[in-house]
Amino acid sequence: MTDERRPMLQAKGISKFFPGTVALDNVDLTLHGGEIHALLGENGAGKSTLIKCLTGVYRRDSGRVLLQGKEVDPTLTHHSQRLGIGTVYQEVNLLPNLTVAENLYLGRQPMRGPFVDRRRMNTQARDTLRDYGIQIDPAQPLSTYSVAVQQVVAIARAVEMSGKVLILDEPTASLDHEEVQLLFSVIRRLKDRRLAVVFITHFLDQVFDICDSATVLRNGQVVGRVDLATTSRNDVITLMLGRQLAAQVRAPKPKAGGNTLLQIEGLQKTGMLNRFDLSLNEGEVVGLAGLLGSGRTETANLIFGAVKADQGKLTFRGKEIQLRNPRDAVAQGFALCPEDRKTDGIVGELSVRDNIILALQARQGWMRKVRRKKIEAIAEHYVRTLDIRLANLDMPIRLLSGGNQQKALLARWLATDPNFLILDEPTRGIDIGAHAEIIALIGRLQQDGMALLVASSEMEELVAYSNRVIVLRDRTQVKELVGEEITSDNIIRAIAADPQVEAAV
Amino acid sequence: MTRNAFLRRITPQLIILAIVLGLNVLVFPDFFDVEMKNGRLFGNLIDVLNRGAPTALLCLGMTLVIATKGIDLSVGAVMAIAGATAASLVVEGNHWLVAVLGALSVGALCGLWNGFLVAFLRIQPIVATLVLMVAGRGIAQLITEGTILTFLDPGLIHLGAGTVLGVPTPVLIWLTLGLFVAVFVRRTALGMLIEAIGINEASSRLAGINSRVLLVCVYVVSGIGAAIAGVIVAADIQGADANNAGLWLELDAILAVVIGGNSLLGGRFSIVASLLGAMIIQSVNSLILLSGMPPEFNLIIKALLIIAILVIQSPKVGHLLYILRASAPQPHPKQLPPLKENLR
Amino acid sequence: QDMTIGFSQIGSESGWRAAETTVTKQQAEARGITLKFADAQQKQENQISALRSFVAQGVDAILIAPVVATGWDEVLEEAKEAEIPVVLLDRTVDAPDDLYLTAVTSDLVHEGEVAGRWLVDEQAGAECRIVELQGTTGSSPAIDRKAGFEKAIAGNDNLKIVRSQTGDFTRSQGKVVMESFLKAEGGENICALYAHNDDMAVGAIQAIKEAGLNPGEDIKIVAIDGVPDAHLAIANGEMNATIELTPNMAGPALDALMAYKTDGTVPPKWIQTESRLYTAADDNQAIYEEKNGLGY
Amino acid sequence: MIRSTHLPLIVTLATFVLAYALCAWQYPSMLSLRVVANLLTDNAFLGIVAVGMTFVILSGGIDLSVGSVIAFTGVFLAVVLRDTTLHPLMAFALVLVITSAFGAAMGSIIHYLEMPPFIVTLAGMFLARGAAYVLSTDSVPITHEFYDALQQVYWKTASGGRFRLIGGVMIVTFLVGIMVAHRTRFGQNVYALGGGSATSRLMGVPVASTTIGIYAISGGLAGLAGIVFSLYTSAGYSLATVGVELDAIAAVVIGGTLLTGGFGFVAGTFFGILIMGLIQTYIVFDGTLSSWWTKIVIGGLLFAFILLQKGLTWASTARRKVATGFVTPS
Ligand SMILES: Nc1ncnc2c1ncn2[C@@H]1O[C@H](COP(=O)(O)OP(=O)(O)OP(=O)(O)O)[C@@H](O)[C@H]1O
Ligand SMILES: Nc1ncnc2c1ncn2[C@@H]1O[C@H](COP(=O)(O)OP(=O)(O)OP(=O)(O)O)[C@@H](O)[C@H]1O
Ligand SMILES: [Mg+2]
Ligand SMILES: [Mg+2]
Repeated sequence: MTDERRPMLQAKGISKFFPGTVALDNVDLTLHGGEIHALLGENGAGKSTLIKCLTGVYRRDSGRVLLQGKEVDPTLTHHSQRLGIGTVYQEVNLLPNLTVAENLYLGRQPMRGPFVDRRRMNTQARDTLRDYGIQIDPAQPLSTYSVAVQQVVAIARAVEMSGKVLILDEPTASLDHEEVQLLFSVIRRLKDRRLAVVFITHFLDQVFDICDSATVLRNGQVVGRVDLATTSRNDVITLMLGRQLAAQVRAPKPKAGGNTLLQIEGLQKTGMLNRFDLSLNEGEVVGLAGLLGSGRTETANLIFGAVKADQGKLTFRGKEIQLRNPRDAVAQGFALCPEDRKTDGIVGELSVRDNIILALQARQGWMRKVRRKKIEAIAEHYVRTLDIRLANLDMPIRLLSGGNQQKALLARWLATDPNFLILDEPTRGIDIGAHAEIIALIGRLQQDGMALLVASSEMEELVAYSNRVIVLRDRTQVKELVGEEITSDNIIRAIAADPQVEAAV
Repeated sequence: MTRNAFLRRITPQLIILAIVLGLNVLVFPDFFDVEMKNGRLFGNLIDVLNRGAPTALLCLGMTLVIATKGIDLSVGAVMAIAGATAASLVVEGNHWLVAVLGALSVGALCGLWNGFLVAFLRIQPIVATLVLMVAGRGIAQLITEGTILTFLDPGLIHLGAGTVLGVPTPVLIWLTLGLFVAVFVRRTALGMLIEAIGINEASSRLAGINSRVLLVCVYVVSGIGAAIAGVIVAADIQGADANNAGLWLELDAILAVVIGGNSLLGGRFSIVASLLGAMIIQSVNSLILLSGMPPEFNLIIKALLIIAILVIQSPKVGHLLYILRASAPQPHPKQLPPLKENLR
Repeated sequence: QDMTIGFSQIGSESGWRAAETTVTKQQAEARGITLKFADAQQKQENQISALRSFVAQGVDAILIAPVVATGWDEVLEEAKEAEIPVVLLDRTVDAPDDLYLTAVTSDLVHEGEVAGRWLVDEQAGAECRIVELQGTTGSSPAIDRKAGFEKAIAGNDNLKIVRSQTGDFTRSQGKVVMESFLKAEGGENICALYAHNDDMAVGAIQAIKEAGLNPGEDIKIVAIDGVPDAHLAIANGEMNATIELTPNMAGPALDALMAYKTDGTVPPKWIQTESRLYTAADDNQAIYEEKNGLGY
Repeated sequence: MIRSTHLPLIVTLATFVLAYALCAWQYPSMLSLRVVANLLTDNAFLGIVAVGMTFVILSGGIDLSVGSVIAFTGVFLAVVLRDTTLHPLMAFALVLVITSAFGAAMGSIIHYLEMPPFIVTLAGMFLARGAAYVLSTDSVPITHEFYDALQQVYWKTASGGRFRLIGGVMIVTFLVGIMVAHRTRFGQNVYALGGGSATSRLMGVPVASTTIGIYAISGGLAGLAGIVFSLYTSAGYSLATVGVELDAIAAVVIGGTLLTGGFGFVAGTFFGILIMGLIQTYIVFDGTLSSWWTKIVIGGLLFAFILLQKGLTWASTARRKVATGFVTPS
């Protein structure tokens, strides 16, 4: 890339302080038209904050932003939108009460005279979304559709907005392989239209797949700007973590030794999950694989009692149990790390400390308050072992970066030391360092004899820790892979396999 | 929370209270005089404490309700019902304790009803409690048949007009209850759990918190608090005035909670701060009375004072002050702004 | 013949109001009239729509206790046009008087005067600093009773009103405000209390007692309405005088209506009820007993 | 095209028709055009404020000041027309400006100081009523030939009922309100705010101007309602329309708008108003309810309608839940 071309967007010496944190420390970022630029860094490195400073969500404490050489200072998101900067922020940020089309065109609806031209809006929306491979009725409320669809809509909206710059903050976190490929083809098209694209993700192979160059942040500082064509994967990782990543040694998984812990028979709920059976031993990790919407989350929620099943028999340690709601499940020593951190996981305003002991406290009941000493001990312990990055334990958890929130939630459940732990997308939005840690952690928990059920979209991950993998398709249990069968290809094949063939087998 | 965190939390309220009391002294120099007159403490300060009792008692429940993202418009009506119940019971010749118990259980019942609508039928709190707000006075009047039900039972009257060691009974009642509740919610995990459901009920539920029961509880507490307030008000005038008892008092209570720096969006709460809020409001009322202005100015004075107070308190202004004080933002948790920085 | 009469009542904001409602129902019953009762919850708009509904329903006549004097022309015209006679109770309206049959009311200003004159005579030239408990700010009784009282004491510069604040016609406010009066003026410096209604006076009496003074002696108390509790207070010497506002406005009104219906005798435009002064001279205990039944 | 979100609207309509049918069946004389005319006339001012309230509630806010603003407007007009030679139309314009500005001021406080609407408008409620008191405590009649002229504008039905100007004003207000809410960008932004103000900010909704605009509209419509009320009573009275804000809120809720914001229809509010009016009329026609039973019955009916709405929204969301399998607090 020849740098004498005038950059499309240039950020110079951006700093941002938060009470207790220096989120950004004099950060430079340079984007060129027709360049796809990756923004890399651990959880809490400051990626999202940088984006928010660039697009006027936060006021930056110092630094300048130049768009095509002209100094700009967007103080509101719609300023930056008018400047031609389209952004997808980290969490899906759309309005569930509006229709898909309304979300797509909010603020720039096609008008007829003084009035919004709904018909045109809907048809346009339908066409746009078709390019992203989803066929839905854009006149329906957004809330009717899944996280996946919502994510796609958000991306589509940003793309439509971006005349000059498109910023995507972890857009692929909740997308499937196909959907990612679709997205990439769109991005490439934009690249040809000489847009500058910023792409934030923790999936390095996606980075190397599509990005030209990358800026790496660590603890709010730029530690390097690299041309990906000439850089190796390991160098990037080292740059991000500031250390070598302990080579992903796949310790031979401990055999599922223990005796049967939980037996699930004929669990089902119409419209959510068809008959699901599972027998789980102590110290066993069972993976749940499947496409988006295949029903992994539903399975998890049904087992945990978050959603009441129509029927199904649960036998725990030999005796049958009824789970009418999460409380019953917790009482039995179950735990569930939900998929949607923001809405089902964190309690935003509460301190990290309170969030960590929440489940434990809930189980003890409100009368018996956990002693302060113990609270401190627990909190300190998990912050250390999971290496949660925070200013102090009293800060509201919503101020943690996405990945660190995820870790805190894990801590919440480990604190209750459960004997059956359900993880729904545990590594979603988590940086490679932490990713490795969590996988290692799963291994350790397993050794301690805990049984785990892990729903994940990442094959390698499943392969890494599962003793068994159950494959779901269209809310039905279609295949179970054991031991040596567990390879990415087999899983993918099972997922993709044509129902007829399945039936024949 | 630690002592100085607690102090930091209630500082704004203390300052404002001081200011308003100061204004009182301005319009009425010997405002702080307190003397003994025939066996009871006598003075404006005592009046503020005494007249603030109903609002303070309403605050207790209201604070908890608001912490769960709710609101309880029915407390005024519940006061009327409770007063009417107590009065009619003593008039029928029951012992005053029976009457009080009766009133309290009626209050609890009202709270149960509200809680049921909110927690189980999932009706938005404002509407849910609006129902009882409208119907409640009717029920109260149904009990008194529209008349002011006068009674002479000394035991009951003592609760409103009596004194213990010269201190008006209502003052003792609200101070004890207030202290009790404030300590109780923090000594137990109740406070934290309530805050949790107020902030994110879905998560709390998944974490195994029994949100419904907690929700019902806070409304019951609110109902009981209102009932006590109702009994006190009735006892104070030796009669149950179903139509006027606690009229619009729910608004004062909500104001007090907000002046106490608690967010109407639920979450973190401080009972003590709310109680201070109640006292602030009562001081404003006393200021109006003492000022001797013609009554048509009452409302406008109250409005302006309250607006001033709220503006001073608003997180934004608080943050601005913080920025002005700390020239350069230092990354030390100790220097956190009293009112935490608002995300936009 | 059986008549159907619509009665639009303001609400039930005070004991007196409740009594008026009760008496009206009793009076109607006594005359074999079916009474359609509509409580307006203190809202004029409800009263107006109630009147319209009565008209739409085609009642034979309408009684209304207007919440405020203004704003009745339109709806009264509609009633007139439907040939439904309207009688006003306890308050007149400022509409052309051909729009209603008659008004049975006391004279609010006069009540105030009676109270004032009583105090003038009582003090007989002696110095007296008066505190006043006003009714609900803006309500016509509050305004007129204040005016009347001031008119009566005008020119007696031994009498002057030192503090005047609203007690919203309620007992509790009466007590609260009286307390602040006692503090602000010092109980011994107050010689008389004039309350716009008895409820406030009864509340104030308790405040005075709690301040360690003797209501009725240390502080003379005159109020208006003549509710049972006031008579009781007078009987106990805790209050000095009350001016009765009879809750029986319906009696005369219905008589006038019957007469008008049967042989078209047109009543006078204003039937004024007596505003009688009660003092310790009367047998208040007896009055208390008898009035207690009326649902005050 | 019918969406699941249209359901509440349809229900409200159905409820009204059903309720009216029942009333008419019990009191045939309620079927007269006259009663219909009365419904429109007597609820005109309430309807107009309710339109404003709908916008506020759709945006997730609430406006408690409207009742007082109506009273203030009335008194202001009465005093101005009494003490000055200003022509009513001028006075109208003036008062509309004042009330809109008042609303806008509250809106700005709510937005810039990030204070909860409930409290800000509560203070506004005290302030407006207080201002009315200061202008005049006792009720001031308005005697101006222009007023008489306006009051003479009506269409008289055979049964003697009158469709008055103010009823027309209300209907026009509703029509405009519907168009603005559902067909303009501003309307969309209102719904967006209701869906979540933080999110809408990220999506580039001009939150400031929208919020201020919403409360300005609510204030302005309260002013208009005040004008209508002064035509209705040809007087200004500082104690008038106490607690009307609650009636308006109730009407909006019965009309199927969610207080949490984001869901609902202006048209629904119209039927909400009619239902409230119907309740009043029914109670008067019945004529046997004592003061207290009146209150209880009103409360009960309010509850019944809310429950009905609840049931339907629940039914529709329940279907959606099955469709997507997301975890939502039951
Ligand atoms: N409003 C805030 N107040 C205080 N600290 C904040 C705030 N927002 C973010 N932070 C802190 O700033 C740092 C950077 O956060 P940021 O969300 O930018 O990280 P990130 O790179 O996006 O991480 P992830 O990859 O997990 O999303 C984190 O340590 C976070 O705790
Ligand atoms: N691409 C899609 N198009 C339409 N609907 C979808 C799509 N993806 C998911 N859904 C809907 O979302 C609902 C639940 O999706 P969900 O994500 O919970 O399934 P999942 O198997 O847990 O996938 P993941 O856990 O990876 O998100 C499904 O019922 C489906 O109707
Ligand atoms: Mg991020
Ligand atoms: Mg899932």
